[in-house]
Amino acid sequence: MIQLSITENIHNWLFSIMPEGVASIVEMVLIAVVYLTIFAVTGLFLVLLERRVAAWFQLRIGPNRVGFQGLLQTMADAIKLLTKELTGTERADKFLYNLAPYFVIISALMALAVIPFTKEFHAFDINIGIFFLIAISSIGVIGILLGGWSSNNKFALIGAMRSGVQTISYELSVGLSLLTMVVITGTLQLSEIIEFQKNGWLIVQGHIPAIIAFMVFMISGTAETNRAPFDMVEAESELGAGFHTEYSGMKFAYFFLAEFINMFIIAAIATTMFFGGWLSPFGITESLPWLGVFWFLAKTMGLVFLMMWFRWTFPRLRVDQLLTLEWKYLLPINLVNIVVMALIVWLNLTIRF
Amino acid sequence: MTNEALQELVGNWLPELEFTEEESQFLNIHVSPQNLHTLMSQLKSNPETQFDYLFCLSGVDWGEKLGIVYHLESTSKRHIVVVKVTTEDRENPVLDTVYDIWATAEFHEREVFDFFGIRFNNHPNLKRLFLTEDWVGYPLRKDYEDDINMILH
Amino acid sequence: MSYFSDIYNGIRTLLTGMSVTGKYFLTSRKGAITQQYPDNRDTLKMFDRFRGEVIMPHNENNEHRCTGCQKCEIACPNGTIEIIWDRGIDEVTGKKKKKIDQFVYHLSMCTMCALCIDVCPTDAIEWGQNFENSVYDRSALTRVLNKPGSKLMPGVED
Amino acid sequence: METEVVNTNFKSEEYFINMGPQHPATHGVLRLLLTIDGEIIKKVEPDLGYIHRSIEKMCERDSYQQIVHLTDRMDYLSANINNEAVCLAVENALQLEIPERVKVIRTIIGELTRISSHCLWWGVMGMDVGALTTYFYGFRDREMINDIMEETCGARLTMNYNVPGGLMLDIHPNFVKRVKDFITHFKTKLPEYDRLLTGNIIFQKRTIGVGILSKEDAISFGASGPVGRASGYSCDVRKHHPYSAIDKVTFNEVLKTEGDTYARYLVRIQEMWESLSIIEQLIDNIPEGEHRVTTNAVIKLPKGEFYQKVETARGELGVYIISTGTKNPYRLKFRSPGFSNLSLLNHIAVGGKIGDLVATMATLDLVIPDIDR
Repeated sequence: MIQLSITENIHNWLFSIMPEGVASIVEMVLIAVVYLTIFAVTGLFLVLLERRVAAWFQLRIGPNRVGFQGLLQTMADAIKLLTKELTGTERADKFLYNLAPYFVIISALMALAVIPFTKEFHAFDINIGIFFLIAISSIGVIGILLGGWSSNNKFALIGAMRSGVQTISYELSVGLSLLTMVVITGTLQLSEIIEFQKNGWLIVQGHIPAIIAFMVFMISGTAETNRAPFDMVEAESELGAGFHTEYSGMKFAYFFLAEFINMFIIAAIATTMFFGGWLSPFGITESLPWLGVFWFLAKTMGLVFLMMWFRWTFPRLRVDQLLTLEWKYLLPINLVNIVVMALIVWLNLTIRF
Repeated sequence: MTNEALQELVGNWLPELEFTEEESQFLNIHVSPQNLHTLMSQLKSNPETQFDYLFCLSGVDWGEKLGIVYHLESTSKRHIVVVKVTTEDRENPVLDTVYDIWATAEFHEREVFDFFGIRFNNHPNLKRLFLTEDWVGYPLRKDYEDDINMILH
Repeated sequence: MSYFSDIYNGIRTLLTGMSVTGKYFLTSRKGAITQQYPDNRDTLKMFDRFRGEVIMPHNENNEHRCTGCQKCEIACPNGTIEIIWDRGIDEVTGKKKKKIDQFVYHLSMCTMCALCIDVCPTDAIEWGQNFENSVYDRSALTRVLNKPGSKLMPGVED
Repeated sequence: METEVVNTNFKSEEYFINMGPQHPATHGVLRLLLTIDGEIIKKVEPDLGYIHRSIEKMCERDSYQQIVHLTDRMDYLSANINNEAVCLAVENALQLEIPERVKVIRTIIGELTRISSHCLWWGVMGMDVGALTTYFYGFRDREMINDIMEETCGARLTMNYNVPGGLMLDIHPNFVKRVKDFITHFKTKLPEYDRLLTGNIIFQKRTIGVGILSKEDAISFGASGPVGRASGYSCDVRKHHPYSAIDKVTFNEVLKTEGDTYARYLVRIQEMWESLSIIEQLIDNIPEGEHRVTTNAVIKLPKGEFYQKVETARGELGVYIISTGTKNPYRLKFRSPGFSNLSLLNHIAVGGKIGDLVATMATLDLVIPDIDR
């Protein structure tokens, strides 16, 4: 059996031709470049996918002119955004105003680093993976808050405040629903969690509480990413464009891309925690480890599609209903669920193959 | 209630009212500006008339006079009456508001003020509705002239 | 108990909504209601009463039916039509007769109310089906409807 | 001694926000000056006039045929019903005998217009509460009506199909078939509207109990159309002052008593069913005959005052003509439904959140050119 271990080979090769210090710097730069590319490509692809999926839900055709089936449409949009003028309000806090998009995009990039695409393709496998993800994903909201506050626009400010409220609340549910699954695995390290699922995906292992945890995670994950039906922050029929009202050109594009990358990250976490990450269903392609990327992306895209389906079907909640949903429904359910899960694990009622 | 019965009933309240039915499909009541508010509140509150629905309030420039035409309907009795009031003061016309009787009059009276320049006593928020605050003149008056925007043929 | 029935009902109604959009998603290939406009130009056909612009049909002898009675000009609410007319000698009767010099039509002012066509006694003007009216210069929207050198069709009277 | 300067208009927590004139939820160029405390609305003050064209002044110089086409541009979503209002007023003044065929066709087209307007409203209502897909479903069905209109009238939005004395053209030979096709199509799509939006829990939470208007206030504010009927106020002009062929058909006036946003929504949905049934009753029985009575080329109304009410998709439209016997009206006033419906916005939106205001405005179904005229 041939192990296709590309990353291992590159690592060995780099260290064989260079001194150790230089090699590790070069390696870091290489990884950074690779992840930036992934970031851009995923973002652009997801924007296109969203537009096509929306079109299909809405009896339209969607972008299909630029490139084959419109594949280059978002690329063209990005180029257009690059060439556009960067506007801003007069009495905006210039420093924070310019800083905000980078907060959002850097936090999204950092989260991307710990996502295990496959066994070999995993930039940053730390032993507190889940913990790191939860922590990082809430940093992005600082960017939104800064952007909304510093652009000196009341609509943007309302959007930013809503975002703060929303993230503080839903962070709890995201964390708790992931913790429910950690009860089964007993580890926070993402690669170990996936290894653990060789005996059956966690959503099967944990059966009822796992399914509940998955639903809670998808709902609160959608809320985390500020997507409809939880898009209070943008709420175009209420606030115009919400926190990014005053952003234009590439700064707007950063916010826009980050939203889609965050959606990808939420779907990727769900894939890792509930659907066995890169593992193929029933181990059908276990002999071909490099297919892991395919399985991982397929599952992730499936969940991304689910989130798009939500977005193009449901009306938006109101800001107080958003909080009611979290504090009255999701949080109590989650707390009960975590106890149930603990009981199930304690009584060894998990389903394992 | 028929127009005759209405005329008889309303005629008893105030002696100075004039009634016409010619050239109109409804009963017209002409009232002087001083008695306008009294008559209107009577028309609304009297159990016989119950005109609780002011469906049209139009300002009219009658030439030398400026006036307002109120179209009233009763939603329970389904009879209609038209009340007309005029003022001869074209420079500074003032009438009483009926905003406290029918809430819809607030906007309609602002519209009349905007286009005819009739001021209303006790109106809560009497300012230009459609036009800008610094607009000169009252466009729906017959003597209004605007060489740039108006094409007459 | 209403707490749990609320959750159940909520999820049920949400899934019902998703089934509606999901059905359209699956049948999206044949169900698109939008048209890819410039591509379907050849097959795109307007209804025969479509009001695109006012035209004045001419026959093969370069003759139109407009007598220059100016009824359309009076009927038009926007001053879209201007008829510049002249008096000429009728060849048959030898009398002086009104004839049009230029039938000027300002498309930019036209509201497509059809009053001119409705009022025309000789059916000289009618609706054209052209709807692609955009031009680069506003002056191109002012058109002279009678062709150069055209004259009144014989036998058309007010 | 220092004097403290206190701004009496604002409490310290309140601030002021400009919603519009370019805002997605104001559906046009309406400007709302909101006084807000956090997210709670304290005061709504509409600022109008951004597209005021002074149609009433223009009418004073136009002939009666020309006035009809101006009404297209008021409430452009129920253009045909607006046309009908002016035509009816002129015909009543001239005491013209209108053929039955014209009356029936006018009623059918009026109800089609109402459905088309409600379809658009439904799509936009969904969009205002955040469900963007409804917009396209609503427009899909509206498109069929637009095609019917285009085939018969020649235009899709500003038809100018009615003229004093009848109809400009007879109906197109395909008209009856197309209308029947539409009825079959729409009867399968209306339940879908309910499944997608009406039943949705988020939508119900967003609308039930929001923007409550009591019956007394509805009458006092001159609310009409679905806004009034949702408050239990029977205000359908078609019932109380029937015109054209509406007295030949049986239909129910949809009344709700809750008066909230959801009730207004349901009234409109059910009105679409009622309109469908009106069309069904008439479409097979269009009498033969003339489509137009010849009038003088220059219409001169007798001296006097004439008032005509019709029920547009938004409510009661009144046309008040004062004639001095010339070919132009001395004064022509349009009592537009949107104007009165807008005036109660401040009354029902105060105390709600920004999201509530948007949902409430969506069910008031404002068309700004109708308000600005």
